[in-house]
Amino acid sequence: MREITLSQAVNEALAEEMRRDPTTFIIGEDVAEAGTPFKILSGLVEEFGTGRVVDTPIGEPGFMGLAVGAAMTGTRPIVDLMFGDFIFLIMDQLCNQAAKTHYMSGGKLTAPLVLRTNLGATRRSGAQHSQSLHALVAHIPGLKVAMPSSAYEAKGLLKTAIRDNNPVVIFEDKLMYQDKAEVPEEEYLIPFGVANVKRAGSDITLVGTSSMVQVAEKAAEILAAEGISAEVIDPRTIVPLDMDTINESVRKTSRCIVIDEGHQSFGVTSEIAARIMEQSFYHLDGPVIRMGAMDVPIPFSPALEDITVPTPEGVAANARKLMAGEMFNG
Amino acid sequence: MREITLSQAVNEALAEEMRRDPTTFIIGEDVAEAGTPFKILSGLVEEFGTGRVVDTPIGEPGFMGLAVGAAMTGTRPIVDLMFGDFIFLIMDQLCNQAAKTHYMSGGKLTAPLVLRTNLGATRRSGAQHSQSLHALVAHIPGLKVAMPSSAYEAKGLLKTAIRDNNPVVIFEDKLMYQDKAEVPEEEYLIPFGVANVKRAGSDITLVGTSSMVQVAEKAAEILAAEGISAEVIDPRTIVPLDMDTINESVRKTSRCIVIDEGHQSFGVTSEIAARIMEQSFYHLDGPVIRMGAMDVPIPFSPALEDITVPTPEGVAANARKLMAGEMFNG
Amino acid sequence: MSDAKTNTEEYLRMYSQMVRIRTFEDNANQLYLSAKMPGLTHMYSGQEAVAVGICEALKKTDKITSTHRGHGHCVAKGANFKEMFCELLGKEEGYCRGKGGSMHIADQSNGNLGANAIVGGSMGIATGSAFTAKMLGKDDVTVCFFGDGATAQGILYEVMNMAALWNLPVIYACENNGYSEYTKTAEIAAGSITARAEAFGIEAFTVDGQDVLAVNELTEKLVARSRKGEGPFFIELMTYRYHGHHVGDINREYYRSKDEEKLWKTERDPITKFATWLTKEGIASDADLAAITAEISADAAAAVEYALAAKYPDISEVDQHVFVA
Amino acid sequence: MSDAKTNTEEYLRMYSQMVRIRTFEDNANQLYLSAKMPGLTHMYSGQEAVAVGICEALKKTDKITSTHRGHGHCVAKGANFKEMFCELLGKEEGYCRGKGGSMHIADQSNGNLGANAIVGGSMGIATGSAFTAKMLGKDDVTVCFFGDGATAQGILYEVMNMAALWNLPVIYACENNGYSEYTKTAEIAAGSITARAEAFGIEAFTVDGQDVLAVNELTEKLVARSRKGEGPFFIELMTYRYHGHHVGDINREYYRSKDEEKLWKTERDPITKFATWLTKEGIASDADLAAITAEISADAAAAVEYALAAKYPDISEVDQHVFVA
Ligand SMILES: Cc1ncc(C[n+]2csc(CCOP(=O)(O)OP(=O)(O)O)c2C)c(N)n1
Ligand SMILES: Cc1ncc(C[n+]2csc(CCOP(=O)(O)OP(=O)(O)O)c2C)c(N)n1
Ligand SMILES: [Mg+2]
Ligand SMILES: [Mg+2]
Repeated sequence: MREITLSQAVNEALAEEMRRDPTTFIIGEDVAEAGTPFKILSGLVEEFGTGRVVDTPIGEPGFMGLAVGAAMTGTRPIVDLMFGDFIFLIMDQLCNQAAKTHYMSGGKLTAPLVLRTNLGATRRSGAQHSQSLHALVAHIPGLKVAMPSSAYEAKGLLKTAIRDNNPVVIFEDKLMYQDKAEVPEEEYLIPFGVANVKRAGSDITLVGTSSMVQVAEKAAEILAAEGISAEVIDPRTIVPLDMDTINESVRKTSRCIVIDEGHQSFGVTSEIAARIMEQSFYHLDGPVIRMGAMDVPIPFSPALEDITVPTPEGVAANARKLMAGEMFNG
Repeated sequence: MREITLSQAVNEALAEEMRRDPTTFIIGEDVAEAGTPFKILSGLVEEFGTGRVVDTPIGEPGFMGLAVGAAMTGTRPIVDLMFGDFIFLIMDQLCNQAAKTHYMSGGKLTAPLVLRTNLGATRRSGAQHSQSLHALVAHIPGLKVAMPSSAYEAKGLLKTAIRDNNPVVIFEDKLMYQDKAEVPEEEYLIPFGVANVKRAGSDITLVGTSSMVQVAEKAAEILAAEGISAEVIDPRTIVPLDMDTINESVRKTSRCIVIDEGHQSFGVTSEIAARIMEQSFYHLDGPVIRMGAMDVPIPFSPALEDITVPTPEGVAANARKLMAGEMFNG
Repeated sequence: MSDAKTNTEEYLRMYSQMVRIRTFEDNANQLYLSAKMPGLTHMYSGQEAVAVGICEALKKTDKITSTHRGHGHCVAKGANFKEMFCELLGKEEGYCRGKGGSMHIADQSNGNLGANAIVGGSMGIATGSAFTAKMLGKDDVTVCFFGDGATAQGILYEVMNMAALWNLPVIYACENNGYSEYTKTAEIAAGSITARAEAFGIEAFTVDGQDVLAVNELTEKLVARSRKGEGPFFIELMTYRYHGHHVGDINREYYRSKDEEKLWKTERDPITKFATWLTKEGIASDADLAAITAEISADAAAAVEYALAAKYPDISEVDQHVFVA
Repeated sequence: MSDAKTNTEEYLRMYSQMVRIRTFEDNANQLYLSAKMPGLTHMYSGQEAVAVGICEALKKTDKITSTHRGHGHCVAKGANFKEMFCELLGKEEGYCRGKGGSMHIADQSNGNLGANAIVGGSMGIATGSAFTAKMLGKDDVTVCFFGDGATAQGILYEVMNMAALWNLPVIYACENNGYSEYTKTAEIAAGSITARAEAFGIEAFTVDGQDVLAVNELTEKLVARSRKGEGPFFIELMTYRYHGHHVGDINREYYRSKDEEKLWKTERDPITKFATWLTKEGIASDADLAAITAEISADAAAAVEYALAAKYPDISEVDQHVFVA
């Protein structure tokens, strides 16, 4: 099958959906001629014009609010937020407005919009351009949250997001924009709330999100060489979260590590770990281990930045301990 | 001992600290003559003047940002954010600026400020005035988060917050402003990161935050009448979080329910449950049960609103199940 | 007074809409005072000429966004008493099935995109609604209502900038009632409010918000120009709220005098002023007007009674509408 | 050119500060091109007269807040090359122990409260710094640097409103370099930037940002007035950035022409212009100026060499400074 980059996959998803639905439009900073600083959107303004690929001034709260109102009145905005870190600027419009509109109106109003943004450290971008803030959004009822782990997921999840009638936030890993994966020529969608078992295994379950799926897969390779069989699960969306697939795996392996690039405390790993415990406690041989980014602002210095995020070696090390019963804390 | 309301306790803490330290000031909407809509600050402008009790226009991002800059240059702002729900508006200044200033400057700059705000539903205030958003803030490294459970804690924690050299966010329960508790006349401070065992017990641990401590205590009463001995723990601060006290209790009782008024998913209960599991897994008789607010925007209708938050009866019911081994999910 | 609407029916409709708002609020206040209403609410009384003068210049598919003080906008844009009172009381038959309440009342069927409990929270929404109209080639205009206090929110300037750059059909309607909660406008607004809009290249107007015809005439013009792509526009409407900031704000003397309140109520009441004009012009007699008021009172009383007896949503609704199915 | 600083030493200091900025940036760009610098960075080259004209009007305890394009402000406010290059390379001896990097460089010792990677992120901080000065009765003035693009952020209007209401000693310095990333200012800014400040009752000025003396003269006046409690003020400085938006922005022709770039570099270069004036006025000879440049080049080369060899922070630092001990 042909291979394309995650960036191309996003571009294709947008182009296809914009062709299909004339009410869709893209809005954000330098999305048109510049095609974003990551050049993800190149070519779209040429096809769809500046009326549907809309460059905004640098007023994130403003254009996010505008998108909410547009969505409520019959268009389907796809908001481009240049860095995930800027989500702090638009939380009110996203969480007080978009997320609650349908509920507060008793089901009469809807806000079908997509917020495309990114996450990921180790790009030497400093503390305000390196955060992975998806846990914040996932905490707010009314928002769906997708986390593609490859070009394939990026395309399929984005297409689903655009067709969804709810506000959806999709976090792309900015380090993966140039990573290639097999992506079919034919149209496909990836449903929300359906996890993907990336690799089957029997000894331990590794649940990873976004680029941490790759980290989990690499850890699984390391472990395989040592005779430990790891199952790797990619939830693909964290809201809704496919606990059935995760529970099934954990009940088989009895051990689990959850890996995510957001800060560990009060983050995604905690939620998944807590749910596994509630739902599969009696099947566990040891505690579910959480591996998130360190609870520190992301440092600029390469010497420090690289140690803030989970690595395959770190995952493998924890897996070995779990296998050996060394997590015993009695 | 004398009893005063939580509102009075906050007022006293502010007055005492503002007398002690001339660099402190209060800033927020209608904090001066009006003393806030909750009338918590009444009398302060009379004592400290409008130069130190500063009424602002309705520009939360602006005055939060102003507070960060003031804190960085030698004053100690105490920001009054009228409703916790407005925290969405100031996330950038709080999380991208205040939280990271010390770290990003390699320890050279500090932002010693306090953000006082509130949480709590069941006041018939609708979805944008009823949220409990402390989990969001707790996820961000660099912020301390205090959650007083009574007038006593409100005073002691606020005084500590004001003296702390870091940004501290303190969430008062707006339903508790008129609740009285014993508060000594003499000065006292409550250290951060030290949980309070509100009630000793041996069968089950109930960890509650803010007003959920009362819910836990009421549940403990109900359970006591049935011969079940519940220990109630109030962490008092969730960042830093005193896991020692919690682990000690859980290792004794082998059972635990965590209760918090934030939305359950990706919230505080998940974090505490996940940490207990990691740290005390082999001592547990059953899963740690999480009880947060429902994952719905808070509805206005009293008929619906009341069922969105944990109740003593609900806690007692879960405790009974846990005691009876009915959480078995094997 | 100037001429805006020109036939009797339209004049009387404006009069009656203002009376309906006043009557709605008087009943809502009573519900609060008699502890029959959950929570608090913000009365629109005194500002009726603003909502009515503006909304009478709009068609049904035109949109408005509203505020915490939103009952007036809701009535003016065409809402019914019954669904409104049901909403205020949290009942299933409310416009939002009781889930929104006073601060989130919306009436999708008449183009009211909803009240908002975040001051400034609907400025983006209104601008986006205008964006939709432009993108889909509809001639709908959106009016964004907000208070003087809300002009302190930065998002206003962000969206005015975009609306001006893209010529969006949106009218920013600033109801300057002199107060932002318990603080005088002068203490929270530096410089000039209209000059702020003008600085973004937006034509701005100031109008007497107690004069329904003046408001209507100006709005008719600006709506017509907006439909032709000449928007956005900004209007500052000078007005006054009769009650406290919310129904519980009873002791107000520390921030505004009783004399001031009295002056506005007796000398500048929009309903009385318009009634005087209507009778003077021979458009209606005192008796005609009294009949209108009586009918509206009866309607309101019936709606209140209905709403009080109506049922709450079933508790199974609590987790419905979080997501669109 | 007009007169601001009036003695030779001060003129030469301004010249040399501009050259130091240019030299710093040329070296930083080289570090990027030779793949020795982690991440990206935004060059200040072309805008030197702004930072220098303003900062030369400030004393050490006066504060500035800076931007993603912040090296110029940092140098102008008194920073050393060594600590700056160390910071850009993520080394322990950097101003922020390598934890900040180019977009967060700060120099507390000279009153630079830091660059900011959030466009508009420091507007509140600058205003708060001015608030401190007023509250503590210090005569410090704060200058808030930001770009034309940043004028689209609502927080600017929120804090200008507060600064105007409370007469805070802050100067908002908008460096209008014609572009907001890859977009022309006209496409993202409706109306007039200075009129926006004026609408909040703030005196606003426009000045040629390539003329260091004009910038300095205006700033000296406004700083003096600010110290007397007559602030806040707003200055729009017309300038140009020579490089791309960041060092990696090489192909720029789709958003601006080579001719335009050439025109600014050859006809309006702030250093060349000032050099011409200095020699014409007999304040310095070509040789004097060449000597200054040579010395600065040598300094920079030494600092780069030092920084390249310097050590990274120990990994144990990773969780230090999250909280103040
Ligand atoms: C973001 C936000 N900040 C503060 C409040 C609290 N609040 C509600 S109404 C109000 C005053 C609004 O004043 P104005 O815009 O003039 O409207 P008015 O009440 O006079 O109609 C305030 C501060 C809020 N609801 N939302
Ligand atoms: C809140 C925010 N939005 C967007 C960006 C991305 N960004 C960085 S610089 C920039 C352009 C800024 O333009 P201007 O203020 O004119 O400064 P200049 O780069 O021209 O110096 C943008 C959009 C950002 N860093 N922060
Ligand atoms: Mg008002
Ligand atoms: Mg610029």
